[in-house]
Amino acid sequence: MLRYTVRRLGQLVIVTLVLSLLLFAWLRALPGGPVSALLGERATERSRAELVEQLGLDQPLYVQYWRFLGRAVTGDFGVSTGVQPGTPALEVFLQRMPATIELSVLALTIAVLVGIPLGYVAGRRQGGWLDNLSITWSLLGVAVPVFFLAFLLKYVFAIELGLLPASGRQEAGTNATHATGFYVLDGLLTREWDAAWNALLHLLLPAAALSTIPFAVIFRITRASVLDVLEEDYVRTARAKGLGATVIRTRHVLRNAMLPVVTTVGLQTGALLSGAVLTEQVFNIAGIGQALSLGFQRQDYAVLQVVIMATAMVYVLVNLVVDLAYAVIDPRLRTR
Amino acid sequence: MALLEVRDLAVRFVRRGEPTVAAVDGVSFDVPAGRTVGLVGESGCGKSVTSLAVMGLLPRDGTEVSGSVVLDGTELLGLSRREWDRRRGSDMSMVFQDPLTSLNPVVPLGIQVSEVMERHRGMSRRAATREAESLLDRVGIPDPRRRLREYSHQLSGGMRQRALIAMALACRPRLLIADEPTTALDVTIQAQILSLLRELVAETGTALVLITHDLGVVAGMCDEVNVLYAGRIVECADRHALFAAPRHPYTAGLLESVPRLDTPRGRRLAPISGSVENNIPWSVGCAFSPRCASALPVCSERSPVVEKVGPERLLRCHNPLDTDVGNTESSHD
Amino acid sequence: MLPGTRRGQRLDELAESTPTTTAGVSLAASAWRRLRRNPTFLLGAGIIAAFALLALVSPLLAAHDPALRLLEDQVSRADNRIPAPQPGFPLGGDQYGRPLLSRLLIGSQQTLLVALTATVLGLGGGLTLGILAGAFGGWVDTLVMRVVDVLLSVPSLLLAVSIGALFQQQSRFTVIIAVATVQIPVFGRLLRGTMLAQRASDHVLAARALGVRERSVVFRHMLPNALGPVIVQATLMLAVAIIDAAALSFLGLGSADTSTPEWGQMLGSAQDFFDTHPQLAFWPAGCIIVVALGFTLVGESLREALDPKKRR
Amino acid sequence: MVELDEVCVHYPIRRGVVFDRTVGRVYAVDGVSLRIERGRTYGLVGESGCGKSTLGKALLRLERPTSGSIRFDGTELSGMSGRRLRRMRRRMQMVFQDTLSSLDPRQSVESLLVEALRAHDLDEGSESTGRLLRELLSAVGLPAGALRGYPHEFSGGQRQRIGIARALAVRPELVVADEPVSALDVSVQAQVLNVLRDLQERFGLTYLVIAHDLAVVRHVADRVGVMYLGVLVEESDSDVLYERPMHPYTRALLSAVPVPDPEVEDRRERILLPGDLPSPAAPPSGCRFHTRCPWSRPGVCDVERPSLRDVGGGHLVACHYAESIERGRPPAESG
Amino acid sequence: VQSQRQGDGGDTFVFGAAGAPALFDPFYASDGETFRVTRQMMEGLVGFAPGTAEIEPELATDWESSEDGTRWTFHLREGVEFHDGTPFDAEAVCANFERWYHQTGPGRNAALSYYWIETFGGFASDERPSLYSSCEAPDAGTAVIELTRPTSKFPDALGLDSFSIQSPTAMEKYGADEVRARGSSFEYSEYARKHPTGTGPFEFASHDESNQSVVLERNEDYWGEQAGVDRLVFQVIPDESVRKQELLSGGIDGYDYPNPADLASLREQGFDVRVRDPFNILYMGISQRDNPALRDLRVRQALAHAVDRRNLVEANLPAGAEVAELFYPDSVDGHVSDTAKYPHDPERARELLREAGHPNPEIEFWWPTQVTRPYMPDPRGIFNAIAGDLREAGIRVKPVSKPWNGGYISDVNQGKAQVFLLGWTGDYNSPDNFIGTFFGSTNNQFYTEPAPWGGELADRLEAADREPDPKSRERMYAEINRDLKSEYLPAVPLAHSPPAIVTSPDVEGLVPSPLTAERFSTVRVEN
Ligand SMILES: Nc1ncnc2c1ncn2[C@@H]1O[C@H](COP(=O)(O)OP(=O)(O)OP(=O)(O)O)[C@@H](O)[C@H]1O
Ligand SMILES: Nc1ncnc2c1ncn2[C@@H]1O[C@H](COP(=O)(O)OP(=O)(O)OP(=O)(O)O)[C@@H](O)[C@H]1O
Ligand SMILES: [Mg+2]
Ligand SMILES: [Mg+2]
Repeated sequence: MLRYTVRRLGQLVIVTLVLSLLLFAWLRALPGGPVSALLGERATERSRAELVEQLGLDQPLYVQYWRFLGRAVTGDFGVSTGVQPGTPALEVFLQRMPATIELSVLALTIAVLVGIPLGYVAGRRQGGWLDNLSITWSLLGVAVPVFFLAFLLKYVFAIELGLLPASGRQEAGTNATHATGFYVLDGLLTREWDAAWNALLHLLLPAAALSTIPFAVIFRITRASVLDVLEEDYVRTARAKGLGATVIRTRHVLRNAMLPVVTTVGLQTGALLSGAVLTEQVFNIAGIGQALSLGFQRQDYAVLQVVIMATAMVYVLVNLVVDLAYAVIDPRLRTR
Repeated sequence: MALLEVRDLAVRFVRRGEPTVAAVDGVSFDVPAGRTVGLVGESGCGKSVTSLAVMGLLPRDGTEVSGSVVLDGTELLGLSRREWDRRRGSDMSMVFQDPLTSLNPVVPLGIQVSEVMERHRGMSRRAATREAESLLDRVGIPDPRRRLREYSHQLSGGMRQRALIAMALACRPRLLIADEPTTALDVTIQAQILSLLRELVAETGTALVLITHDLGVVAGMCDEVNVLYAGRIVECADRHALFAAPRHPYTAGLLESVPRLDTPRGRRLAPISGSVENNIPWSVGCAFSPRCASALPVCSERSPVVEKVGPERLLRCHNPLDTDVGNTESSHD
Repeated sequence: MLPGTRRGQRLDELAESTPTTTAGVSLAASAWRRLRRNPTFLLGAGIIAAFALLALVSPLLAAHDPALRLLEDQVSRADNRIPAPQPGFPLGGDQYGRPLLSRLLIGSQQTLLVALTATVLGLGGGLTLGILAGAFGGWVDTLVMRVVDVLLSVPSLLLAVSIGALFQQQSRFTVIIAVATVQIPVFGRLLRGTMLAQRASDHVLAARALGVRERSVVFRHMLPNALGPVIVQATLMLAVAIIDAAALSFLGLGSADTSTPEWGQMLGSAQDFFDTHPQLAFWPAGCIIVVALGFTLVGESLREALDPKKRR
Repeated sequence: MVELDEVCVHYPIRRGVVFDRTVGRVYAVDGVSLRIERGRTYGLVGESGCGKSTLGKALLRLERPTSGSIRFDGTELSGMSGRRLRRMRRRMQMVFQDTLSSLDPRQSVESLLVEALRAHDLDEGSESTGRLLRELLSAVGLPAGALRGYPHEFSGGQRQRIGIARALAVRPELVVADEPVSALDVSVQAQVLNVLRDLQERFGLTYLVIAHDLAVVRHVADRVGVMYLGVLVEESDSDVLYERPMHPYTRALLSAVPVPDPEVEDRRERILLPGDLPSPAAPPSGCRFHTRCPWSRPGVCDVERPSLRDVGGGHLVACHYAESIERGRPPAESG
Repeated sequence: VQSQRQGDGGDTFVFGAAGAPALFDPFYASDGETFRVTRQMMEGLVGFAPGTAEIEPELATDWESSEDGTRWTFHLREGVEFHDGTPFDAEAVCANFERWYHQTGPGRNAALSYYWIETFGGFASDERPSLYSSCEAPDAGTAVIELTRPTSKFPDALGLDSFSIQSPTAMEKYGADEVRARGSSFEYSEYARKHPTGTGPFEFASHDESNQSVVLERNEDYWGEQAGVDRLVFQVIPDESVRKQELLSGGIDGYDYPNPADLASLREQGFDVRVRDPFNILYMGISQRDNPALRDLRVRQALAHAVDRRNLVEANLPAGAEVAELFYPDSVDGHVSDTAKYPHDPERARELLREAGHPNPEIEFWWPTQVTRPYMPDPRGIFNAIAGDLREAGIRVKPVSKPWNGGYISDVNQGKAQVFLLGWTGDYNSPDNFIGTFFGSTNNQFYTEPAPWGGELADRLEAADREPDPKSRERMYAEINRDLKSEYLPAVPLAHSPPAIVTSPDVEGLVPSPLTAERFSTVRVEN
């Protein structure tokens, strides 16, 4: 187990290095670049040339990359030019990460809390009305573009009905303490209940929109997996043993049916990050997704680099954790 | 009265949009306490469906079960789900063909064994675990204490099958159904398991229904043999009588088809012609008639009924073989 | 293991779960038998057929040139006026006074074109990678799959956006390339899985034992039998492609040329009018949802039909 | 006609951080030597996973042997590849166990057979090819109408006949049949066994028949080899082997095979082997069988690997104590 | 915590900003989002009168210049203190000027000191000549600025936010000049990020980067009239439609640059839409660099005739937009109305093209994506309209689009775009700020270098700028304007669009500024 973890972490380092190289090369191939971003529409040839020299962008690519690496090991990933100009990119990432995590965790929680029970019930009552209804819902969840759903939700619940806030993470100008950057958590820790509540309200709509895709996947995997497990020989064995319905359901069906679901939940991190790019845009949440889309619009190399790399690492790490969790619940993997 | 009496058991699979499959079609047999009864037949003849019907394990949707299954005086068909659950695992239990897939991969063996006792014998987890240990020991699993904590993937095929047998025997059932318990195993392991079963049956006096396609296994294990073909029993007899003088052409054909260790080698085999695809429905005539060497015109026109021929023998055939035909055939050379 | 590998493994499982080897024609036949009666499939197929037909005949149906600002005089930025439905223009005009219905109609063609081309390109790229890896195995396989895994470990939309951003000029072509790039690793990994399964299968071994040339073993025996799950996936990917293209437009990476309409782009550029003229967004969004649903329905029911476990 | 000399096939177990490294091996076949005479049938028996199929594939060079030599009619096959190997393939063919998966589901019977001919340029105009195909089908007992069918349209026995016809299409000299009947119902099994035998007589074929069923092997083979964990433990002419098995494993195996005769069954002496087959990835030291052998001697059997030796009349056994076991005496302490 | 939009804590004005302020030291800034914030905290020697582009006294109560226009004496307001308590006096003024002039390293880069370079040219010991010479403080209430030459920009340029006077003590304490180049950008000083200190009606309170908001508080010791609200919050909302929705749902009290499409509906829903006087220009630029056809005046004139500017303004620009005849609005000096007009006339355009020998010239027409500008709210719409017009005149238009920051700006600035859409928002009331910037050099967007008139135009603009006498300067600019339209025509002026600013009906006292330089100290929020 330990060796496995170490090996996976070793892989992570390699992936990060390779990715950083790819990213570096790719970002430099993008049109525009930091010079345009910094100088804006009022640039002259002269100021452009000066800036290029000052930033060392006239050096060969490998020199630039080497310098970048050298700085990166000290935690210096350059300074944002467009997203939060003047702030170190790493800081931008760290400031924005909690927002995205908060959002994704809530979305995933919704997806899991709704998807798994629904998938289980639908699988057991295959062909029933609940089954058909939830299948339809999950199919729609896939077919509706996330950002459109986000728009709809916002329009209906925030603007027309005025039930929930339309955007942001917390009411503008709220005087709340932000210790961890997770606003809901901050509110709870500092006992500023209204701040926590306010932050949670802000999260509801975006999380609901974001949860549709993981919900659809989790629901369908659960359902399919319950269907599969119900046909397994060991369930038949359990029934042949005359076990009670509850024992069969929990010990024999659910425990096995959850295995593929656990992996899926890890993979959903990717979908969540993709979706966050869109949702954060619609709901103006200053998270990683927004940093990415702004970074692209404003050619913010440093931020893009940190954010994409960190995103990939988070993705890899989450999946490592999921795999470890998987090994804990699946004894077949434990001995490896 | 026999412990288990199966009368006119019929199972039909009815699916919307698909033709109805009559998998088992009027099967009757008795299993007295302490005896071993074999059900033999080729793939698809309805052996498993019969056993699942007896155990009440067929899916509820899309299956129609009729006839009667009486265990120790109680009619089982039509019992409520609860009562089924109370009987399964305690009065009657079952061992399945594939020991790998029949064990839950994520639940430790100990729990899978002890849960039966917790359920039916009302034992505490601790007592049940202690009992499970001795059970595993009795079915010949070395180091049972350690094995209790292990998972099915850590066991070999033979060990798994032993564990399944232990579970089946945990509540000292009076009826044990073993559906091809050794088909997935190698010969040497098969020998181990069969001898284990033999011992256990002798010790506990459990009635055993042994389902297999291997005539050799039946010959060594059973007191009475039922030969199934296309969902019906075509011949039923004491094993000595059956192997010595098969009366149904199908039984005889099976015996002639298999190469045997005890007959001279190099002899040309005398196979049954065609395959099950050539069958005709039992409702029309004898399902076996298209493949039968001794078929008469009547065979494809009228369905034969079961008749008692001689002592202890039931036969479903219009034109059974003579008593000595089988003998001459097999003692030829 | 990278999440890419994990995602990859899921694809591998998918590949394995559809063993065309033992199934083949019989599987296809029985699948078809079940599909013909499956309402899900019929609904999906109906939608797709209608959509395809629409795309084909839309130039005939569209009463106006979608690029022309026929109703421009009814447009006013200052008063936020957008042409309302009127005789000859059942859905009115868009924010530039172009006929909305004609744009939707012609848009069906372009949308299908984008989705189809992207999927075909993705499939092509995936096929190439998958064939390389699956047919040769060994280090080619290892190398190709490591690249694929790294690609799979970047969240898909991120990858699409990254690729889309590479181009100086945004056009339908760049959208297609971006969407296709996301699909390549998916198809590649999937096909590799099915190819490897084929490689290990007896009938391929039999062909090899017969002395059939390696090339025709790969192309005549392995590939045709390995395509089943890939085709199912491609159906699902068409839906994903349509939605991804719309997401790219939403993020401002759609085609800059709006004279030939495409639904995703129409939806993307209707953002600003969501509160005031929701019809500008609802029409293309509705079309996208219905068509994506159609492809998803067909893909899912195909997958289910080809699942050997469901086979009786 | 075929000579194998110390053939080994080891499958590497790979695992790695980025690129896979070999971290272990499965000793599927580990030093097997045997000869198959022209026109005869060699039977290979053993339990699941002992390496029978691997050996068969190695012989046809469908698997590259890790070491050892394989000679076919005097030609060394082990290093051969490409075109030359393809040419050789015409002379040796294979029949598979799984009748459905070994036939490409997308090809009609006709194209399956024609492909075989094409591969070796035996396809000489449609007329002669048509005649050839009809002959082939009738040889294996299928109607000519079967040509237009697809594999799934046939029953298991018929499919196996198609598989045999395909193998025979190129007029091979050697046919390796890997479990040709184990997937078939008993009633059909006999039909296929008869077909195999008829064809051997008609075309003068040499067979290597692989099976786990000792009775089947006894029925078809002239000479039988018994494999255990990648090695041959006993080899002899069929009659001799079944009459007078000398290796403890063979004896146990034979005693375990059920016989469909209650009289015999009731009387039999059974040798029950303890335990299970060890993993071929970590085979036991010394004699591979010593972990389960009732006669094993510590200090000898677990240390020294017995070689295959002739105990007279071409009866080869790999056991230190074969003779004493045969005489019914447990081996002496000293060996 | 108090969720204190209203109630006992006093009033708060929440404004939706389109972008995050880069920093709070206006000297290093050049973007509106930063200035919008610093403007509330800081003041310059001169300021702009509310609602106009005219200067008025701010920290200086009055000023005079020497005859030759090189020596400027400012009389400073008394009794003013910076937020940190440092007294505002002539020393402080000179400290600021000296700081600007003595920038080193990255501080000299146009990416940072843009307005200094634009206005004053070079720095101390720099090869570029500087307009600035010295600053003296003869007494606490008087600051004397010495220039190297006269300029039309003075003193208006001192109203630019970049030249706000900041507390010398605070700047020293928090290392205001410590900017570093790091990776591909600059890292700002602690002063610029956390401790901006000026004299204005609001003081810096906090900048919450994770919530993207900046909070300012009322400066209770302000020398002038106290601010109308206790707290001023800038909430960053990059997406325009989200800003509107936030306003609709009550999350913010106002925002800038509403989508012109929304104005009518916002008004209908009772919001205050205040349209500013236009102080910008949208033009169709023409580059002399690559396309030889464009070097022919008649071709350029044909372009001008081809475009239907009237219709463009009506269909694509917000309410209040006007067709532009000159390159700057009429509120700026030197405006004349008797220039050559180019009415929409496709016939005439075709005729001119024929005369020029290019009946169907192929022209690359560039337009930007991923951007909206006050002068160009919908580049795609504008492009479509103009491209249609040009095609009508027989011009073969080859559209080229690039993302604003993804190549458009840089390529256009290098003269690579043959015909392109661009514009300018004025910084202060001076022709030089418009046409001086456009044509004052020959190597720019229009690449007038090869044109026979390119150098001449640049020289005339410089001469006008140097002219100390306002009367003759005005005359010179008028002449230039006439020739720009008739003889040079290096670009076609299209329109002036008034940017709007929206507030909720509860907001009072906001005075829109043509320079988009609103001061929020006059704002009050009703509850
Ligand atoms: N759930 C089911 N639905 C439809 N048909 C079924 C079902 N289960 C079994 N059958 C059919 O019933 C017949 C009898 O099946 P059964 O499993 O009893 O055969 P078997 O004798 O056990 O064969 P085997 O030796 O292969 O296990 C077969 O033709 C089978 O196809
Ligand atoms: N491609 C492979 N890679 C790794 N191990 C393999 C491979 N093929 C076979 N093996 C292993 O080699 C050993 C011998 O396999 P083989 O298929 O030859 O056995 P067999 O005797 O034919 O068994 P069976 O009776 O089950 O067919 C087995 O342990 C198997 O797991
Ligand atoms: Mg069965
Ligand atoms: Mg094998």
